[in-house]
Amino acid sequence: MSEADTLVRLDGVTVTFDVGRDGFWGRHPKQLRAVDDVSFTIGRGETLGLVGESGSGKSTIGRALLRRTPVASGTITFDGQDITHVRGEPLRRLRRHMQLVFQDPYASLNPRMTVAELVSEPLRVHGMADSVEGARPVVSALLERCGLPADAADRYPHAFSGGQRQRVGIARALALEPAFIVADEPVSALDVSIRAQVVNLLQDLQRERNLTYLFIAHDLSVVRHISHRIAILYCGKLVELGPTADIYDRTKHPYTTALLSSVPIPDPPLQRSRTRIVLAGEVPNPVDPPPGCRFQTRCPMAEARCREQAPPLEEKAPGHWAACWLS
Amino acid sequence: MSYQHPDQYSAGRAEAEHAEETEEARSGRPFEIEAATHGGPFRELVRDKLGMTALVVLVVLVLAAILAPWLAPSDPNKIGPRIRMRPPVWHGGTWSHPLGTDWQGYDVLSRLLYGARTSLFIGTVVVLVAGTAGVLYGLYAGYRGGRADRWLMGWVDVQVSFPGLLLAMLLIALVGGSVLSVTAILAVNGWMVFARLTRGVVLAAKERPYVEAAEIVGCTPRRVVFTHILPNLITPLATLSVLEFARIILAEAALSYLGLGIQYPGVSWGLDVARAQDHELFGNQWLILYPGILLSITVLSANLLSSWMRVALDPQEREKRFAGRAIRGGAAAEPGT
Amino acid sequence: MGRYLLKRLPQGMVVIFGVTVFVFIVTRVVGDPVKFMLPLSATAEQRAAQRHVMGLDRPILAQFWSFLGDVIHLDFGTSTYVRGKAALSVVFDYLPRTLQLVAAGMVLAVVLSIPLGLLASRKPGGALDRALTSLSLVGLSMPQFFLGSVLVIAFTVKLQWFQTGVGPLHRHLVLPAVCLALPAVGRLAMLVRSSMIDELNSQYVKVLKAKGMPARRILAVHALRNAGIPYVTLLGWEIIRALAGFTVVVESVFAWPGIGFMAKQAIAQQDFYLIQAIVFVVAVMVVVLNILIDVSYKLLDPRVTLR
Amino acid sequence: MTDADAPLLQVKHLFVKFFTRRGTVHAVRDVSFDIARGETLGLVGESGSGKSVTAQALMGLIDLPGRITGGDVRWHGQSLLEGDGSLLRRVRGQEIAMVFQDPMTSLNPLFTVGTQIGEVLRRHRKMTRAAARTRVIELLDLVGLSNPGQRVDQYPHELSGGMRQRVLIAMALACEPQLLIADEPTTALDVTIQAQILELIADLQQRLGLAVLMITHDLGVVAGLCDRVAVMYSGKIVELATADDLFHRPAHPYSAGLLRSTPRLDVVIPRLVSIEGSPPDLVSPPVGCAFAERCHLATEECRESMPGLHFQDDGRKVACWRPFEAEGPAPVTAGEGGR
Amino acid sequence: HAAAPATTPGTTASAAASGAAITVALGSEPTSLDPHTVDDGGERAINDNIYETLLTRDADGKLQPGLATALPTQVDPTTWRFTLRDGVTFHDGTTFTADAVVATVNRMIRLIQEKKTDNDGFYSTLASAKKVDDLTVDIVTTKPDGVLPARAYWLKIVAPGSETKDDLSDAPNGTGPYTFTSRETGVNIVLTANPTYWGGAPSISKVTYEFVSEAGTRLAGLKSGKYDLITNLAPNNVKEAPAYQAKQAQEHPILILNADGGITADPNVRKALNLAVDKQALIDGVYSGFATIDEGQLLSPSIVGYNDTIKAYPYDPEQAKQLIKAAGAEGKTITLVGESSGRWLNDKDLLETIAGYWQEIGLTVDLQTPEFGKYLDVLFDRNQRADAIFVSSSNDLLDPDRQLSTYYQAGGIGSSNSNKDLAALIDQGRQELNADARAKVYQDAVKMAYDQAYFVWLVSNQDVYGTSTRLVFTPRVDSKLLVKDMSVKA
Ligand SMILES: Nc1ncnc2c1ncn2[C@@H]1O[C@H](COP(=O)(O)OP(=O)(O)OP(=O)(O)O)[C@@H](O)[C@H]1O
Ligand SMILES: Nc1ncnc2c1ncn2[C@@H]1O[C@H](COP(=O)(O)OP(=O)(O)OP(=O)(O)O)[C@@H](O)[C@H]1O
Ligand SMILES: [Mg+2]
Ligand SMILES: [Mg+2]
Repeated sequence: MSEADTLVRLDGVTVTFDVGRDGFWGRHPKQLRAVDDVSFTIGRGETLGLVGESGSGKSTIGRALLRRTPVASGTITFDGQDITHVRGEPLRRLRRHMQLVFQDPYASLNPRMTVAELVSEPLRVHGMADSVEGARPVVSALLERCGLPADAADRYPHAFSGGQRQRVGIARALALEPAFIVADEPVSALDVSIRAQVVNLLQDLQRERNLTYLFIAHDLSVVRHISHRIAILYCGKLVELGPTADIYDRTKHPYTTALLSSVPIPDPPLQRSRTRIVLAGEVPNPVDPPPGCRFQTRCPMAEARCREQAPPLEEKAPGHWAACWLS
Repeated sequence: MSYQHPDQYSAGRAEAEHAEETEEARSGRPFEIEAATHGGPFRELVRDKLGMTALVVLVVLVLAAILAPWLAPSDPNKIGPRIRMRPPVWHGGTWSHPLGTDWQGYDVLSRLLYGARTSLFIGTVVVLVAGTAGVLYGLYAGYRGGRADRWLMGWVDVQVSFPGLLLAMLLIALVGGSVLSVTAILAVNGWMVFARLTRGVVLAAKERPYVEAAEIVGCTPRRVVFTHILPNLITPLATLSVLEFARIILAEAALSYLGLGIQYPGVSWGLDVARAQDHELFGNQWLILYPGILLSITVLSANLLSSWMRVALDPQEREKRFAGRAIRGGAAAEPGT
Repeated sequence: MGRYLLKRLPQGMVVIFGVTVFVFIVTRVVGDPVKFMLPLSATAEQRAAQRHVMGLDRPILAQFWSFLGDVIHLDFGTSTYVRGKAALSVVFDYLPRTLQLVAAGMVLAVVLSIPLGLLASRKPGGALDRALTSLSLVGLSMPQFFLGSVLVIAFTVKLQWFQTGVGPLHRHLVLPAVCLALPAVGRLAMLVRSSMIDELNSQYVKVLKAKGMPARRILAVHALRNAGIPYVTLLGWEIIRALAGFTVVVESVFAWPGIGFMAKQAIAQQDFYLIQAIVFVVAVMVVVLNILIDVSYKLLDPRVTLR
Repeated sequence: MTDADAPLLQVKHLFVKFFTRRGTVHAVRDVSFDIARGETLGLVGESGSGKSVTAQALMGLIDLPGRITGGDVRWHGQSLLEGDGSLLRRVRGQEIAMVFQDPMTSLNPLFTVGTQIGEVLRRHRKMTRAAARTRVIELLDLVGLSNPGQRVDQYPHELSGGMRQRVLIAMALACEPQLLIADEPTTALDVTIQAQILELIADLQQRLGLAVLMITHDLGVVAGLCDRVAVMYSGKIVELATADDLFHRPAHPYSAGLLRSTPRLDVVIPRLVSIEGSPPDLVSPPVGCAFAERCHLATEECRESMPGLHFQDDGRKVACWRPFEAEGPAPVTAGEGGR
Repeated sequence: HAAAPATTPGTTASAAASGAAITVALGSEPTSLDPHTVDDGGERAINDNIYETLLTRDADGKLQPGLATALPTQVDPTTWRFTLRDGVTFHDGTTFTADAVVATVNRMIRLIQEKKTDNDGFYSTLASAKKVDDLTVDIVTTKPDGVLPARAYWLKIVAPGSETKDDLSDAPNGTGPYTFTSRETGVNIVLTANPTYWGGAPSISKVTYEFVSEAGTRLAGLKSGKYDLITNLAPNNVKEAPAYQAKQAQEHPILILNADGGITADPNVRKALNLAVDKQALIDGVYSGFATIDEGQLLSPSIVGYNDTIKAYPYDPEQAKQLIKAAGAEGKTITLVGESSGRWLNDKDLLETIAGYWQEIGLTVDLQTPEFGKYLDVLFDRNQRADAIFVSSSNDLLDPDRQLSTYYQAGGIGSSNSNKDLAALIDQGRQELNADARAKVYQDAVKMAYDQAYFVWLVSNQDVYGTSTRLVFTPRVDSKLLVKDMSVKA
């Protein structure tokens, strides 16, 4: 991918959180490396799927990208501009170009505002409309595009179903015509029958507006469906990154393999006959990660080297990166 | 659901305010059609007889306090050397002193009315002053977060640990007891709860996805605080204010009772209980009972009102109440299979 | 734990120091004990001389430094009201009776509030619940001094079952303890009720039922213990409230000579050495109680780490 | 006096209602099914369709504002709902056990997991404290917790979600029940942990001859585990079939839609098919078929009268006026495609 | 009509029970039991039974021998000679001799010099004491002091050796009829009869004093039989007590008017303020009859200098109104300052009533009742005299000097006039040793103040005691509670 086509770039991004202290007198601050030295790029019009177990740092990466969480080290570049330390007014202006779609369609809409107020708010705070009324035409167009009924504008969010609310959330994110959208598990809270509606909408919008997505999910089936490339995260570390097809068909990391085999397939004969790799144990605590490769405690193939030294993320095949000594 | 009807627009808004809690409580299950026709908080109040009574009592008291100069048969401090201990009307007294007079010839009704004035005035002003101060403090601490928050709330912890009543007594003894000094001292003593509550709500609200959404959309911090966070405060603040109002009234009365609060020519129920207790513990105890009972009723009403508010403004509580009623009311007796 | 203490102890010190300095400032700047010490007919010169003897004519800062020096040695000066006695020892003369009163009141509050709360929570919204809830509300809405007056009128003046002042505890301690306890009973019982209702509606109780646990065990072992955590906090607060102020009212109404009673006298007499000592002792108790509440939290709830 | 011929569990015309301010929620409407010994029945359906309520009704766990307003639940032929409830009390935790959706709040935070598992044994098996402890350690080992000797004395908050779910399963299995009701036991968990738990349940089922009622909205979970599947939609069972039949050839348009809208890991389709609209409000469920509004096959008849749950030729039961007319799952085109 | 029954039925002579124990409820706890350092009612009530003085007074206030066998004789204008009683011993066994008197006087002088006593006002003229022989002692004053016999009635004699001690509170040791037994701070003090008392062992063998600040609590205790004697029974509650005793006391509530400034600078206004108050109504209303009119002077009839030609200003609101109008003071505001802690019997009621009366004659009254401390600030403020300050003056020594020099004499703490003639008269009275001449001087002074209406004289309330039906007790004019004079009916 050429530099010009790159919209978002992360270079060695590490995010840490202070989580309490250790010792009787608490002299040792405990740090949680939620994201550890993660690098990747996203091209214009591309969807990068970000997959990992709960607590692996997916949302944290999204938040770091949106400059919601301070980065301990590394740089974030957006549209050729280093935004790692942008704050205040410039950050506010930057918001026009990058938006977020939330996981929870119930909690992410202020219940005290009508849909029109909600969707027009970005326009108003950026001076692109002077009032709710002034923004009406734009709002109506957005709502229609997102498949909401015409009378939706004057209703409150709680009068909508989950899928409809998620559409409101998407309309709101689109109001500023951003180039980049972080979609943090946008369909996890939705029912299967509704999930497809939203996924389709996101895909259609991407095509129409040449949007770039960071699509965060833990449902590999959906990710496969929507992503051009996929990044797999394990305990704050990027373990594999590559084109969707490669990830599924030419897996380079044992964790990805296990993950794929854990996803049940709704086809009884097939599912019964599949060989599943059931991992033992639990995801390690990121406050106190194991030495060496973080996956070694559960990896069925772990060797001595894995326990001593963390494998670097290497390009194992063109465009296909993995962090494993064994591939 | 529709909000077309203009009258129901505001009701819908009130409903909307609480919708989020409901849903959170139900682990994100849609709670779609909360019809405005099922009534908002006020519908609930009408159902809640105690809450309604409390509200009526408070309204009557407030009116009586405001209108005291016109309602009172005489100046509460007008001495009546020749009309001491007149009985109330129903014991052969006259209408010029409906509740009779005390040993000083003071008109009992007038003193009660003016006492209400003092109590309600101090209660209201202290809640307003302490509430405003506390809310601003809490907003600042909560929204700034970090070190500022730790220091500011550290101070709140410290001041909360002060023996407030004792220090209030001391201060009043030193500066003298008047409506002004009592109000000021109680306000200085009473803002911390508001600060704590506000900060708590702000911290919680800051974590709400919709607040984050507002920030991501590019709202200024000001707008985030005032448009998105502050409305969350309305319900808990309203409830707390009424509770604090009750507590302040009690505190004023206690101080005045101890002789370290309102003093002549001020009129206060607490002071009158003390006066009457000094004077009539063995004789006409009704002089002790009148102001005491009125004080209790006022505080009780405020407490009832706040507990009603808690229920009425909290959809979950409302739901619980409804369920109890419905089951008792035999709603369950519907045909089954 | 250590870090917790590291945080709480200095904070407690700040409280104690802050209160002490506050009292110093308001009393020395505004007050003058000499006025009270000498008879009304004493002349201005006599008063000035007395002030000089007591060092009250020195610059306020000088007074403050020597005051601090004394406070560090727990020397709050000599009471001017209780002549010739160290202020702190006067407080310790009166403190046991306050502790007696608070202990009796709180034991009563606990003994009454738990069964009342449990009874009310059995059928939320039922007749018994409504009756008990209303009763609790009335209890906590009645001003303590008025409640006290009513108790005195009923049981001392009319029935003459109990007496005010000090004397044999069964005749003298009952009323003030009841008076101190009742509002607390109201608040505590309401808390027991609401937390029991919450606990009984919680998911783990559903699981317990599904496990086939008998209702009695669910109530008495599981729910009650969970409800105990907020209860202990509120009880701690009640004790603090009592110590930090409400005993003044109750002790005054019932002429029970504890530190609250003494505080009222000391304030009326502007005996600021004594006030200083009382406020100091109260502040220490409040700080200690606050720490105890936190520690009991830790004991009751394994999830809590004190930090 | 158990009826030897009767199925293990029979649910007959169960109705459950919730009395809320906005109206009566008809959460479960005329639900009937059986579970045979050792059988696994899957109960699927979208959120709010009444799966959990059904499960809880079986155990007599419906609390205010809910009420079972009709129907019966029979255990070995005997009614669990009628009578003085002594049968229910005996059966709960001993013969029927339940694992809940949310492992995070299902344990009392103040007691060690050992105590909480042990109390089941002490109650139903009258074990001594020491005996119970030994057995608890065995159970924890059985559900695959590492270091069970140490885990017994830990508090719930010291365990991760997956571990807690195992603890809950251990608790359910403590008295070797005949039926395990698992209400979305893996929804809150990660896929790799979900795989562990499902493996565990399958394994235990084989070893202990358990019957399982597996509630989930994940069709994949059902596919791997269940003999038969009941599909619920707005409080009703709309289709009850063997797993193979259902997945191969869904009879009800909702079942079909559900299958078609579920993206599959092994199949790439250019565009997902979705069911437009959302389920009806259960306060005022439609007179006709609840799915009619979202069903592209719906006719006047569908909207006006409710189809009953009827046997089809192949032995399954479907509640639809036009069964088998909907398109089945998208054709499987293995390998890559789309993106 | 104000005179209350002196005794209640049933208290007349029936046989006294010997060895009885009684309990007395006092309004305030002694802050110290040192007989010299403090000056408070609680201390006196107890120490009057433990210690004795050279002279005493009878129940009506006449000076009587005490530890001295007779009234003192004057050796020279500044030296008074006392002959002492023989065979008296202190509780610790020490014999009472002239040494004790010398020790007492020296201790007091030292305490005054070292500012360790509140009683300096009483004894500022003491110069020394000289032992003449074991039973004769001379007390020397710094200047001629007509008040010395009265002072000798006040000064409690302590044992030799006490003069070097700063605090005698912990081990009271007197010659009196009762010995100190125990004390529980905040609760009680117990005294037991001294079997070897020179005046004969008292009939009540044990007295327990309890301290109850609330009048209602005292009364409740009396009613329940817990107490035999309570002080300061509220006049309106006398009917509640099983029995009660009232006695005209030495308490004189007055209003000090500022003669040097403000609207009260006009003598006619001051007169009007006097005329406006219905004293009889005060007696009936505020004191339920237990008070007498103060006849325009601070002195009780039993005191030297009482001028029986002066009669209280009558209640004449009409004349008062005219005077106010004439003075152009109509509608003007007059500040009246009292205090709020209820230090003096029914003081707040009294003030509120007076404010009412003054309002009726066309003034606006700004009645202020601050905390006692604030009140004292007003009282002590020499530069800014308030228009009217309420004070209640108690005459402990039963001698006019202290009252008049404090309240009448210009420059006195409680005076608001600058009348030099009046001041001169009072100075003259203090040094006059001839009793008749002294009385005359004071009578003139009192008259002068009356004519100028420097005060509003009100009413003088009575001490009202509640007693059990079994206690035989006669209150004294000096308010002392001498248990040896009480008895319990069998
Ligand atoms: N504000 C914070 N303070 C402390 N720790 C945090 C904070 N935010 C996240 N973490 C921790 O960082 C780690 C990564 O969290 P993150 O939310 O990015 O995970 P995730 O992959 O999005 O998980 P999920 O699938 O549950 O959303 C977790 O261990 C989490 O506990
Ligand atoms: N306590 C309650 N009060 C009111 N309504 C309730 C209550 N519990 C459940 N319901 C209603 O009953 C219906 C069925 O709920 P149930 O919990 O069985 O759904 P579910 O199929 O288990 O969904 P999920 O997949 O979200 O767990 C829903 O419409 C829900 O709103
Ligand atoms: Mg996340
Ligand atoms: Mg469920």
